Amino acid sequence: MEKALFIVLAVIAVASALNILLQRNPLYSALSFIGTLAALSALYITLRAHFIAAIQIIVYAGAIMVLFVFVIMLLNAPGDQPRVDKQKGLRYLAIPFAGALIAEAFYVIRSVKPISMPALIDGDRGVGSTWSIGTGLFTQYLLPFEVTSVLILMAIVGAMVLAKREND
Amino acid sequence: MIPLSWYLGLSAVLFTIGAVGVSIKRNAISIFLCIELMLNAANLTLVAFSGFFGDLSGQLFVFIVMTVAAAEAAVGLAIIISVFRNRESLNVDDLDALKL
Amino acid sequence: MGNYLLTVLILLPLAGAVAVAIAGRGDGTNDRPLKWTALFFSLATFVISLALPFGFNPAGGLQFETNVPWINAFNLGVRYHVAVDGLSLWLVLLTTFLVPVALISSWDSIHRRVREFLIVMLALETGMIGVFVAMDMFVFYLFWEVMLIPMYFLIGVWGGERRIYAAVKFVLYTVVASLLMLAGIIAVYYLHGQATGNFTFDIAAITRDIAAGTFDMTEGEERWIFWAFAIAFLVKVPLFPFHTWLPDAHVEAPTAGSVILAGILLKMGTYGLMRFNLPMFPEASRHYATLIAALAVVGIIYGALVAMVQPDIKKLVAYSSVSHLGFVVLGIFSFTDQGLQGALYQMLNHGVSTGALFMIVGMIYDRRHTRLIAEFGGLATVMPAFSTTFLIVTLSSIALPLLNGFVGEFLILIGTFTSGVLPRAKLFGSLAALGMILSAVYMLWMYQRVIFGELKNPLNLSLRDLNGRERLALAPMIALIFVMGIFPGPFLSRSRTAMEAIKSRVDHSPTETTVAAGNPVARMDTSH
Amino acid sequence: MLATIILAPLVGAAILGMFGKRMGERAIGLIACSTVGISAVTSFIAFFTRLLPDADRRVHEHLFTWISVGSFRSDFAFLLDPLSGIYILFITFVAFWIHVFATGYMHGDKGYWRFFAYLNLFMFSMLTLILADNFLLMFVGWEGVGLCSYLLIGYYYNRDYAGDAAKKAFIVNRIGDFGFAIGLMLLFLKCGTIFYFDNASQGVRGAFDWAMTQASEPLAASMIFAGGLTTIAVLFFVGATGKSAQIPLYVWLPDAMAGPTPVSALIHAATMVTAGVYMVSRASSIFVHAPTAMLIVAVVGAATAIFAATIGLAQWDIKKVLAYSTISQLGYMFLACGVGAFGAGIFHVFTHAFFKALLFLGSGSVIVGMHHEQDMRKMGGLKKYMPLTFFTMAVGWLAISGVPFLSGFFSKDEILYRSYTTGVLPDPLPKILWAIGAITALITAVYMTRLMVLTFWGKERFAGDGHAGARHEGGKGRGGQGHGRDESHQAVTPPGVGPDEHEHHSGPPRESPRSMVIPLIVLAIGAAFAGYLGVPEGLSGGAIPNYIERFLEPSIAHLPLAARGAEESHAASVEPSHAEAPASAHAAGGDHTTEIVLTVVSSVLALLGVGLGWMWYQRKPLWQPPRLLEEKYYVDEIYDAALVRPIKVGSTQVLWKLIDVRLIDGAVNAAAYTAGMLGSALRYMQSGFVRGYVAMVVLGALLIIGYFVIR
Amino acid sequence: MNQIGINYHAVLPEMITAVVAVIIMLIDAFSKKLERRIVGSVSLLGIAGAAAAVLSLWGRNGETSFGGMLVTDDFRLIFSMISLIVTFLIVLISLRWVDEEGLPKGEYFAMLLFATTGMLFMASANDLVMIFLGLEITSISTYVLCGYRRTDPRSNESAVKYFILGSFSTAFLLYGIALVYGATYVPLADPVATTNLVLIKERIAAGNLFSEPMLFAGAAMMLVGFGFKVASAPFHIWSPDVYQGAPTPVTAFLSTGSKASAFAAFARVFILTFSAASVGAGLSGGVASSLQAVSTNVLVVMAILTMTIGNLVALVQTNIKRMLAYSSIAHAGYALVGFVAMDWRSVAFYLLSYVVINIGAFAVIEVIARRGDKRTDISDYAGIGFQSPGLSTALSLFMLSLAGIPLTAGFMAKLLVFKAAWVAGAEHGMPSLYALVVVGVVNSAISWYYYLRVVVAMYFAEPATGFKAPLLSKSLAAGLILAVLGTLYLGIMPGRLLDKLEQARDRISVVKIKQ
Repeated sequence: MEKALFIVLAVIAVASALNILLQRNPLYSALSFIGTLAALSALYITLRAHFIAAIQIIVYAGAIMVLFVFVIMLLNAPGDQPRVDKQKGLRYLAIPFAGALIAEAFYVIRSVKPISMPALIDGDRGVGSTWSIGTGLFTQYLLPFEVTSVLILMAIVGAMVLAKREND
Repeated sequence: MIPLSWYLGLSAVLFTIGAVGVSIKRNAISIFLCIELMLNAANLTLVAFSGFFGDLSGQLFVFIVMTVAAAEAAVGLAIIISVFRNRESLNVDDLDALKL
Repeated sequence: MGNYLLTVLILLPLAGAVAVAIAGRGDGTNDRPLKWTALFFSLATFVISLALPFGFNPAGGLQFETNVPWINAFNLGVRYHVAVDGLSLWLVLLTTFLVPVALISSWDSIHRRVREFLIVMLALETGMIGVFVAMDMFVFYLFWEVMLIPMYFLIGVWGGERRIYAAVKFVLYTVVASLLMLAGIIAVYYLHGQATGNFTFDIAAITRDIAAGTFDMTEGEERWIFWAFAIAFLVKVPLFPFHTWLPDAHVEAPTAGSVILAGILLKMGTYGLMRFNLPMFPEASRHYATLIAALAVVGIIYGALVAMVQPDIKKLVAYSSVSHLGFVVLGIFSFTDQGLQGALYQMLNHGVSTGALFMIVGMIYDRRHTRLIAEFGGLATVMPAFSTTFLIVTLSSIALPLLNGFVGEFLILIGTFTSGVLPRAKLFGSLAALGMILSAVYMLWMYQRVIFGELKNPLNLSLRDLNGRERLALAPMIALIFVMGIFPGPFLSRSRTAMEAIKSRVDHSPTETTVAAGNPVARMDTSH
Repeated sequence: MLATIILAPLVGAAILGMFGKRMGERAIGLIACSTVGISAVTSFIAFFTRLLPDADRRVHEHLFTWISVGSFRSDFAFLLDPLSGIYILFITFVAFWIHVFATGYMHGDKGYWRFFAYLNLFMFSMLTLILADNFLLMFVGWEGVGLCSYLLIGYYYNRDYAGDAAKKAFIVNRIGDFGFAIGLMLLFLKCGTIFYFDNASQGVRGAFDWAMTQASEPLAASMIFAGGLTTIAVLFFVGATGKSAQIPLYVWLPDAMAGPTPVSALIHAATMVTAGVYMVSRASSIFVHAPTAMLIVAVVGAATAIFAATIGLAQWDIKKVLAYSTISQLGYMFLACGVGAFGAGIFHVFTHAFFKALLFLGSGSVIVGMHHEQDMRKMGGLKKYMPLTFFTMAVGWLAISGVPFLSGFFSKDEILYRSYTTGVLPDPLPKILWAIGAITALITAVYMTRLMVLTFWGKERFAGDGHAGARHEGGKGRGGQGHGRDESHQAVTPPGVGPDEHEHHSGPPRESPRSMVIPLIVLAIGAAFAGYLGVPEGLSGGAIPNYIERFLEPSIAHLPLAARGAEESHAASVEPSHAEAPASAHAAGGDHTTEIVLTVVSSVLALLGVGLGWMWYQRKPLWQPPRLLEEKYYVDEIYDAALVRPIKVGSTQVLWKLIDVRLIDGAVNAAAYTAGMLGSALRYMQSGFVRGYVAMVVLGALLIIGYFVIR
Repeated sequence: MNQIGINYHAVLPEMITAVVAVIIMLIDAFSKKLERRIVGSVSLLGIAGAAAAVLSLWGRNGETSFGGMLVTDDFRLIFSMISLIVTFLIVLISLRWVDEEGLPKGEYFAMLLFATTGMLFMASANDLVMIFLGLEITSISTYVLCGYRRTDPRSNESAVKYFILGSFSTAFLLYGIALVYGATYVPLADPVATTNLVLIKERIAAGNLFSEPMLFAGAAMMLVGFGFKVASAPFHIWSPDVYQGAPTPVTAFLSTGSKASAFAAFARVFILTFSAASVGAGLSGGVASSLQAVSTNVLVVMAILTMTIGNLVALVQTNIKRMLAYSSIAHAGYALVGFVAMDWRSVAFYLLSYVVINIGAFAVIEVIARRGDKRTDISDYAGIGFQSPGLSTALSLFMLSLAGIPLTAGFMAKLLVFKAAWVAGAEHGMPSLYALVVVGVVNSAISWYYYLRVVVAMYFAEPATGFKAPLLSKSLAAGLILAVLGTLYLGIMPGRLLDKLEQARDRISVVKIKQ
């Protein structure tokens, strides 16, 4: 049952991921990517990462992807131009590369010992819960958490500088 | 019970798709999407480990990664915008003035 | 700590360079004050350096020594260790002597960028003195490389048509080789440190430990490192077949550059062989002596034959250097007193004679802006003093007795011929002696075509003879040519112990016995 | 005292070299002659006050140690012994008179000071060569005279042929010096010293004293390369062939006539060219232990003698005839050395110095009188114009021809006799050598007569052509001679440099000034009577002692007894070699008959030669000699084709253009080029396309991950 | 709260730079005209303050704070100082430039300081998350800086390429981190899995891992990520294009600061964590040494490729910025030589020397290039040697120093890394390290050619037309003089610095001391 759910979600995730590649219009790619994000979010729930699952939807699918879509609309850019691909060879190279990468990954994964998820001990305070995340962020991860503020501030400034018009 | 390796496998597949996408897509935004996909693949791995090990730090890491992704998105899109202003094109193959 | 004389010698030209650099700008037309400043500093250096031979104790050993730690970290053990011994004494003097002479000789021939020219010359002098007095491999390498740069500029900025090609070729050739030496230096440093626990670049210390047997490289190590050093030096010498940078560099370099290049830079190769290869790698030196001696002999004959057919005087002299330096290398690898002393002496001689030759070539180049032999002929008619000087220098170059070249060349030949360590010594000695004939052939033929004959080229009719400045530049060279030819004693006696030390390092071999059996010389030795 | 002999001319040379340019001819002449005069006088004083009273007959004088490295040592030290004593006597004497002659001959020359500076320098070098007490110092003089010879041959530097000749002389000499130098080194290797004799006061050992302790080496070709005494001797002889113009290195001497005539007289006849003989005699203690070398010396000497004599028959240039005659006479001297008669060789050197200097100076006088014409075809009948020159030259002519009771007769006769009777060489050889020597004597008489006849007798061939015509004749002669270099000797001196171009342009020949004639007379007296110092003892029946040979005795080595014993089996019938000791020859009076017979034969030959020459050339003065002889057996051409050209072409095309430029530089440049090509190739990785870069990163990542995972 | 070790002192340098960046933005926001003039001084002061803070931390070996996120050891402080030196010099050389180009000034310096903050974190990180964060802060701010001249298509292109490839490689790094995290799982341990480097080190050393191949795969992917950041072959591919297109001071910053800090993180992970050598022999398990062996092998190949490709391609460049980009690749290769020898001290010295020299070189290039990076071809340098002697002498010095002429920093640096590799090769019996030294030496020889080309152009070639000696601003002159002095100081009198470096301890030595 769980496995079936996993398979469904995985198929959705992979399919929409592949769709990103297949779509010429970036807008569709972006929408397709939201599908992947959603599927992943659901998978996170199966991993008891409720908080992450939530912000995956809210922040990622919501905020970030909206930004993407917004930019795409703003630029109103044509998709992958119909012109000849200057690097057509890469397409054919991509398949063996992908194959090799996956082969290597599975070689590694094969070695993973089967373990099961630990039993739920403290209910809604368990790993993955908002409480746990909050605690973690303000103890162990205090510094990274604070540093992200620097990161974001910097990103804002950077984006502003780059994107503002010349006459500003 | 879903084995850990399934999650890892899915993650690897997504990562691969992302990597392939980066090298075959021509639209800068699509390429960027593929990169986001790769980050998500990594996130999946982290969350999977975190969940199976019962260790929080993986998820905290994912939290940080999402912030980074957001920041990256902001800057990346800004760069793309500024390029588009100059070139009216998002095709990265047009960006070949600097080479050899 | 001791004596700062050598440090002063090293720094004085540099100070001169700085003085020239910051001296008043003027209107750019009058650069005489600059020249005088540079000349003053180089002469001061020379005068101070005169204290060396007079204060030198012929008993040998390192003298005028300064030895202070420089970089200690990481077991580097670099020390600022400078000193002179019998090997470097005269080479330092040659350097301090040739630089002012070269400056005088190019007093009026440099028209562009005079200030920079003077700076470069003085910087070069610092580098050259440094190479000869360094007693720490690190310091040695430092000066060795740094010296390249002024020379590079000298060729590149003030050189002839193909100066860029020549300058780059010169630097690359040398750099490739000297990087090999760097690898060798590191290897010696490391192996020595491993064996003795004393991580140091000190040449004297390492040589002493090798001699004492406390630092014993394996045969393979010794041979590899030997070549790392040897190639660097042989390129610099230059020994056949590493010589092809030399003709280009010489032809393109301005007169002063050629004088310094031939006079001093080439000596650094042979100096290095005597300073490093023989004392540090005696077994490898013996093992490869045949090969190197063979190359030296090939170089002697080859250089002479190629010199013979050169249409350009400077190129001819350049190839003659290949031949002459072949003698030096041969002498070094004869491992005899005579060979080593002769090699050292020949280094000095070549510095004087070839330096003078290049000055002479420069003088006619200044007048005619060509160096092609075919352009000349009959100069004796219009330039008698020039011709006489030229003749003396030519004869010195072909080793006429009573002129300096002979003493060195003959000692080398006899040292080679009688060497008991070098295999097939007699063959090498005899073949090298062919160089004696050939040098006469190419030098005299050139001299004849330039000086003798009818004055056919109308452009040569109005050539003026040497002026006072040129005479002033040449006079000390000519004087030295005679003094060194007739009274080699003071020179040789100061280098004796150093050479004997080198010889004993190599000679000290379990397999080889003495020189020719039944040699009664040994007994005679005690008599004087 | 010995130093004074040597240094006086050096001082003269230095003064003239530095200040001569601003001095007048008289002052120059005075300095030049006086310094040589001082040498001459000092030589005589030294000879009589130091040498003769000395019991050992060896006077050492040490100036300073020149080179001392390890066991090698060479000093500026001099040795006066009978051999060097005789040499300095006649050298300074002859040289003095030649100097005097030259003051007249060179009159008006722009380079007057230069000429005498060189000449004085030559004297310095020559005396150093002779008086040195070790081989290296001898080598110093040896090279020094070579240098001066170079300078003086090339004295007329603006004539191409002079430069060529000078260079040729120096280089050919260097080839000989090469042998000398190696011999010297080998000697040092063998015995550890290059001093001649033991000298306790200086703490040096002598090579000759060492050599006398060595066993004589067998007579075998293999000994030449054995590295022993034979090898040393042969190498020394190579040096001697260079300096003394023997086969195969004689080629420079005829060309050397490009120098002023006094030079030819002094250097290329009387003194320098005999240095080889001096050296071989000096090293006699080595040679006597090396019979193979002796054989080579004798054969080469004899061959040179006849070879050069035949060429001398066919030359038109008066100085060339004398040059070949010099070569031929030098051959005699080596023949003497080769048969062990070193004393006879030296004696011939001695007499030859007089008569050949005389002949050269005479020819110089003729040349000046003929306004620098050297072609005998344009002379003739000069005796009435230049009587003194004619008479003095006639003495020289008869002396060299071996006409009895003149100096040449005695010395030549002695050599022929010694060759015939030598015990050094295996049997048929002495007779053959004698025969060659005798025939050479005949030819000598013929060509010398030819010279005299063409010059002094017969029709005046110069009158018709006039002086200007001579040049055109030169052009014609060039065609005949093939090379033209020799013929161009006839060309008058180019403007500005010739000795006397402003003085006499034309006019009849006339007698030379006093400064030139007096030396002729002095030398003529010498040429006539010098022989009486060494009258062969057999000839006078022992009545007149052979002063020279007796006197030389301490300087000359003889075959060690053991070796001689071996030799005797070869020459059983022959009298024991004279080389053994003059005393033995003295005692064996019975054999004087052989000597007398031989003397008669050679006298007859000499007279026959003179007669033949007289009759033939009186009748046909311009008889065209065989082409082969006139072209000197094409030796120059052969050398050129076999050696000079291949070396030049090989050096240019193979060594320089191929090996240097193509191979070595090619390799260097190829390395640089390869690096550049690699760079150019690698830069195409940098296509400029991001996606390409991505693919590259992926590929790298794949490989690295693969390696990490699979290991 | 003290359990997690909140220690403001330990994070003071990073705080100062970040706060100063904010202050600059505030100044910029509130007073456009007057205040802009002090932006530069404020930045310099801030950097100086940060440096003082770094120095005040000296001697606290191995102290960790913020729950093990930060570590204060000499390793950190040394690399922090390098980063601060870089930023200081870059500020100096870009003060005038920003004005001339008419670019937003406040934001520029703010971005620089943010980047510096990131660099400082990379040096001080003791946890993979901090490394990741620091790296991202630096990267993202440099993406912005590359594209800073918005109207210039080259700048755009540079930014896009850097951004795409940089994020791409970040993904690899992140995935690698994830795998390493997974591999460190030890049931019932505390914590069960970790991203803390000390713990990772201990678990690897103990050989107690969840999955060994996973660790290796993770390490490999991290190697890709770091390899990209330090621009080593085959991941160097982005750098020529990016360096050429970016504004010159930014290129200087990228090729020095961002590279040096990437090396710091790289070394922290691969030398101090994923290795067995510097831990006592008793500790080293099979996993640790085999991981080290594997990464060493790969690094040897990478170093060889990096040096060779960098130098060979630099040979044929005509644009000086691009040439220096390839040279920068090559220098990363040399630094990797020391890296392979597991000697971070020599790497640190190498980087210090390199940054000083390279910033100096770029300062000259910036001045010569003029507005809009117009004159960046080597042919533009023809004959300027005697028209602009100061600049040309300085540039020659830098070129020669990059080539490795003794008495300059470049030589000492090369000597140290080569020596380190040689010694390591001898001690561990690894011939591949000898080979590395040989290749390095050969490459140095090759490099002479293209460095000298600049000198040739400046002094030997006929002057190009239209060159006017540029006026130097005081700040740039100061930066240039500092660079020259630094180059000479490090070359002539490196003794004291090397002494300090030799005594410098890293966390591993602290760990060893503990045990």
